[in-house]
Amino acid sequence: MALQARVKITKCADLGEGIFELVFSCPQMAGEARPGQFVNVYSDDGARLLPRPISICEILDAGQIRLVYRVVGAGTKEMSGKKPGGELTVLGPLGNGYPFEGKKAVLLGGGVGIPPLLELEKEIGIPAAAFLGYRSDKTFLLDDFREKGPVYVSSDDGSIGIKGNVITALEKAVQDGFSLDGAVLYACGPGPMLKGVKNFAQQHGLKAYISLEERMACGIGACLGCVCKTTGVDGHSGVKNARVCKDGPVFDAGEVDLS
Amino acid sequence: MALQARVKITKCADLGEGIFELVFSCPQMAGEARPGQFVNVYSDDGARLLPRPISICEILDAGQIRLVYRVVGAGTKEMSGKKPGGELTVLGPLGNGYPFEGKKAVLLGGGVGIPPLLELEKEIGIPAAAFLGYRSDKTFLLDDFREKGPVYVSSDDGSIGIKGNVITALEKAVQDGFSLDGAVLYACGPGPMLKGVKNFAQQHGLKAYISLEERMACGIGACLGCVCKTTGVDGHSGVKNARVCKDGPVFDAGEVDLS
Amino acid sequence: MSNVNTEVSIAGVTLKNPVTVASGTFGSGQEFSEFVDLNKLGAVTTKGVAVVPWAGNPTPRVAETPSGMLNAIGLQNPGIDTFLKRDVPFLRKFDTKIIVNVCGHSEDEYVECVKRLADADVDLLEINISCPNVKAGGITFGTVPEVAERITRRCREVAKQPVIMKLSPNVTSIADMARAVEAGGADGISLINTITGMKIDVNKRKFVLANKTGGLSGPAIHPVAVRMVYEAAQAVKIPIIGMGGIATAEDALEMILAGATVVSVGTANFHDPAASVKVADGIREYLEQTHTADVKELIGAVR
Amino acid sequence: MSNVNTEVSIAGVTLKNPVTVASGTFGSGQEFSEFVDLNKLGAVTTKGVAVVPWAGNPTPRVAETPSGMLNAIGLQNPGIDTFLKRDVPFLRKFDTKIIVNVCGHSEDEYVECVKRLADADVDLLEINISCPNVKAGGITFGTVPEVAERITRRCREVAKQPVIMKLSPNVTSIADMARAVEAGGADGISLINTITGMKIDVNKRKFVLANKTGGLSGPAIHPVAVRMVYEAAQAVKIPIIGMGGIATAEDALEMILAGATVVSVGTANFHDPAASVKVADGIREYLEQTHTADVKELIGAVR
Ligand SMILES: Cc1cc2nc3c(=O)[nH]c(=O)nc-3n(C[C@H](O)[C@H](O)[C@H](O)COP(=O)(O)OP(=O)(O)OC[C@H]3O[C@@H](n4cnc5c(N)ncnc54)[C@H](O)[C@@H]3O)c2cc1C
Ligand SMILES: Cc1cc2nc3c(=O)[nH]c(=O)nc-3n(C[C@H](O)[C@H](O)[C@H](O)COP(=O)(O)OP(=O)(O)OC[C@H]3O[C@@H](n4cnc5c(N)ncnc54)[C@H](O)[C@@H]3O)c2cc1C
Ligand SMILES: Cc1cc2nc3c(=O)[nH]c(=O)nc-3n(C[C@H](O)[C@H](O)[C@H](O)COP(=O)(O)O)c2cc1C
Ligand SMILES: Cc1cc2nc3c(=O)[nH]c(=O)nc-3n(C[C@H](O)[C@H](O)[C@H](O)COP(=O)(O)O)c2cc1C
Ligand code: FES
Ligand code: FES
Repeated sequence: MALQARVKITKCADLGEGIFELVFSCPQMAGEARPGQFVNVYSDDGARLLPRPISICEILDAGQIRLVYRVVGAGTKEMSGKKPGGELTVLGPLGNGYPFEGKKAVLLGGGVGIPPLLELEKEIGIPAAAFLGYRSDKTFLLDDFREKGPVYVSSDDGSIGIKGNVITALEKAVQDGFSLDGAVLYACGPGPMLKGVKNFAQQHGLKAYISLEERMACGIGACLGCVCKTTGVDGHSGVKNARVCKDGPVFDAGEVDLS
Repeated sequence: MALQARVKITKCADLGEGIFELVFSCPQMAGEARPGQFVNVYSDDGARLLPRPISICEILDAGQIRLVYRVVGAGTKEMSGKKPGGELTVLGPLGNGYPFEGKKAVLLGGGVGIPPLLELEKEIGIPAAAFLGYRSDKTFLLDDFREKGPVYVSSDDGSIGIKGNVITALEKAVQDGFSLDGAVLYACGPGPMLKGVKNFAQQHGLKAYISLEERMACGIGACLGCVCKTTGVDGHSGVKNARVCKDGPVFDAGEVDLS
Repeated sequence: MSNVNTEVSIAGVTLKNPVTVASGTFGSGQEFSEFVDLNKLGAVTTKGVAVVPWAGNPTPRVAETPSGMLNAIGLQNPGIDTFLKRDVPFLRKFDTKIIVNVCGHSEDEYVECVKRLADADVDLLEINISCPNVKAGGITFGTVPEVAERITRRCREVAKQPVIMKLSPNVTSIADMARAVEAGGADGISLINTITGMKIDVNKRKFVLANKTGGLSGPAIHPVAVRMVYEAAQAVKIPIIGMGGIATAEDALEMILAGATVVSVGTANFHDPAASVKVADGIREYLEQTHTADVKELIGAVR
Repeated sequence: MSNVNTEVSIAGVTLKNPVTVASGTFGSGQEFSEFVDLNKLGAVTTKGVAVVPWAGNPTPRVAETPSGMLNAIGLQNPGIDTFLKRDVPFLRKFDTKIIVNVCGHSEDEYVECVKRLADADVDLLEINISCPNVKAGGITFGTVPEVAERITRRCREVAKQPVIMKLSPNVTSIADMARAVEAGGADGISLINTITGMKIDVNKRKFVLANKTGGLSGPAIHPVAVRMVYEAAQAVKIPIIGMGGIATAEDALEMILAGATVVSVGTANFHDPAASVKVADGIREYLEQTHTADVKELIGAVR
């Protein structure tokens, strides 16, 4: 059961290059949260009504939830000005989260798609290969992943790791002998990257779970603001539209139409 | 010259019963301010656009301005949540202020009409009789006035001073021998009280300066939102309307139509 | 429970309190039932439903605006069959009235849908002739008095439940529209639907919504909604469901004082999923604090 | 100074940048000249003026609403004599164009006022046929296409300056109104004026404004204004002055991309007296940052 709560902020940090971290305490929410789910963050400014959906990056001890986000507009700007001890209105946990199939996991994260993969790797419990794509050598969360398993870094400008995106890095790794046997892909990142993941999975006959983004209003499946096209008729909608906030954000890549 | 500025708050205090004090630092504004003028306080919430006009209660050392206000709605509620070290957007000094005629001053303040009379008494430089009307014995600024001159207190419920308003107290004092010879009345308070002051002044052949309140948008005389009726055609408007924010808030009681 | 009476009656149907939710902002109640006790609402108004499933518009479908939002969902809905099978039985489990919002691409589609609802266990029909996103023959049904009157009459003829006509605010005279549907036999009026708006992304130099235009809702439009409810209440005798930007009990009370018998909480549900019940609770508190025995005393009390 | 061009031309008059202020929110510039350098504005648009002084409405005249405000000033003005003697000479001291907003209680009053301005040293006339607070014969001039066309034609006949017709948003079709005034010979269109709204004080159970209704302005209405500017731009060939809720350069750029040649900053002046010049500066910065050589490239660029 999701809940809306005014929560206490326990940590705020500037991770550099417009990326921030915010940790808040809400044992009930943290107790129910699963990797790949998200929370809605609400503004304290009465002029901004809609939620900012932010993925759960980590579920920490003592019922805390960690968010890692990029400042892109007024809402995330406001979040970045918060201080420990301050308060935040959040609704969560929302969405379905990543299904874990007990197989070899390959994590593919681009930009602010990286954060949710951290809790996923933690819950999988065994080291997973993480392909992380950044804009440049201004990285974030890199050490968190390195503590857990092998990491393959790429960057748009080539200033760190492989020049290109996570698909470039994955293809290179495969060439270099990285085995995809029995692997399931778990991806989160920008649209073009997710299309790349879907194609890659198809070509290699792999299962891929991808986490989508869409503009949201309710975040709980009621307004039909956030749909994505599906390949088959969706049970809830009666049309080929699934709700990213409720039926997703994680989808089997084969079941969504990214065209 | 008025200016709009983001100023530093130096003191905040809860004076009890919904009355609060806020002191901010702005040497330029403080340097130009006169008693009876006011400042516009702006909300930090994007949904609240219009200014909250608040009278200047005191001009303090080191370029500070003291405001004393009652929490009545969302805007003053927000102000009351501010902390020293925090910031506030203000525009001022605005309005004309009390003219000082070098005669014996009688100050008449009701409720949150009391604050502006404090700076007036300070600038007059000689002790003035202050008639202060409160709702009950929950008073504010009383000691500030007592330090400066004789104070006559009244309260709506009679729990302190004379039961009634400042006019009741003034009439009682006159009966008891308080001399009005050569006196000029300076009043600020709710509408009915100001009507009473105007009548009293007429009856006793006295000059009275009263400070009016009206809903404002610009605060600088441009929008014509805040007009009051005048007895003669007003030079600026070409009709019998003066602007409370610019031509006032202080008017010669004989020149405004309070009916 | 105190001794104030919050019951209101609209077109012969009694609601335990004057609060419902605005169509399209609450799904069919299922998702929100996790956050609010549906038994505490006077009624639940469901998302617009048509005779056949509609796919709606491409995304982005929503955008934030100052104290409001734009939506261009395009009336996506699973069609009347799924609605009757899944949503009505779900809602009937609660002690609340059911208001079914109906949409159509043509007059015949409206009539067809109303017919399909004739034997359904629902309390009121709300006919949305005002959606600014779906047009037929170039016009929006709800902006031409004659067309609105005709649809009303045709729906009324086949309906077994009272028919509430939902009006668009995108008209020169809301009073004329109100009179037209009253003349057509409407049992009540709902207003306002969204005001057509647009947002442009100046960095991408593109419309923010895939549909270019969308409907503006939320607190931003509340003053317009109050005015239109007032104007409609002066123009007709039938009861009014008032909506548009209601986020607090105070907002709802404004609408009631202006002439609404029932109020709907819409966009506010997106900011606070418990908003509807908070509004209902707040109305009760206001009655108690102001020693008002019956909420009905407030309807249209400001003139 | 950089090498981007911010000049625009409207009805043959060249403005150094596309930014003016909305009539009634800036007086005649005098009061605001303490806070902004009027030389930095493309034009100053003055408060509506009539042939004789108007007293306007009783107070309260203004009320705050979510991200907006209501006003019912009732077009108080000192009359054309005082205006010509006091305000025109004041504004002429600055290097900025003068747009005079004209109002009237009857068609003849409009025509009379335009005649009185014929020999005045002002650049453009903006004819406000849209004020929702003042009516003649029960209608607002600006909601009936035939009436709007006729007033336009009559003003055009006697005017020595280009005539911009200012439209009301309280209509079913803004495109029809735009076409009507274009047919009447308008040299340009201004939109939007305020949207009629109402606020009720639930504690006092009274209207907040003495006039009951007032005009809604401010960021709340910006999405509606952008949509109407877009629709008008698609409907007519004459240039558009766009306004409604512009508070930032981004808001102004939205309006320009939707089809406005000039933009007006209104209610935002009340929140920040320097808003108009900040908008002008922000447009220049945007041009520089996006390597756009000429602001004219942006006019109506999103379609
Ligand atoms: C399921 C999900 C999980 C997300 N997780 C993260 C995360 O972990 N870290 C992170 O940095 N970002 C994440 N995002 C993106 C994040 O929601 C946006 O960056 C954020 O909403 C921008 O808000 P703003 O006010 O700063 O920007 P503005 O552009 O001012 O926002 C205006 C409106 O658009 C919406 N919006 C803007 N960008 C997006 C977007 N990309 N997706 C959805 N809505 C958007 C906002 O919510 C708001 O309603 C996630 C998005 C989704 C849908
Ligand atoms: C010249 C002047 C000087 C004032 N000085 C003081 C003072 O020293 N101390 C003090 O406590 N109060 C003073 N007031 C009253 C003060 O402005 C209001 O109490 C305050 O604006 C209320 O804001 P709010 O957001 O809390 O209330 P809300 O009712 O939520 O405000 C809504 C809107 O109405 C306006 N408004 C509400 N009440 C008033 C009012 N009485 N006068 C003008 N506008 C109002 C607000 O500014 C705002 O725009 C003064 C008013 C004026 C005109
Ligand atoms: C996301 C969304 C979907 C909507 N869908 C419908 C609908 O299906 N049928 C309808 O009549 N109105 C629909 N509306 C309009 C609302 O019912 C309501 O009239 C409007 O939003 C104004 O109320 P509000 O400001 O409280 O949201 C929708 C509004 C929103 C925001
Ligand atoms: C206080 C006030 C006074 C106004 N007076 C006039 C006027 O005299 N003539 C006119 O054409 N429009 C008048 N308007 C409308 C504005 O010029 C503008 O069209 C409207 O406010 C929308 O712009 P905004 O949202 O930026 O304020 C007035 C608006 C306000 C808020
Ligand atoms: S955001 Fe409302 S259904 Fe997804
Ligand atoms: S508030 Fe604008 S003239 Fe006084």
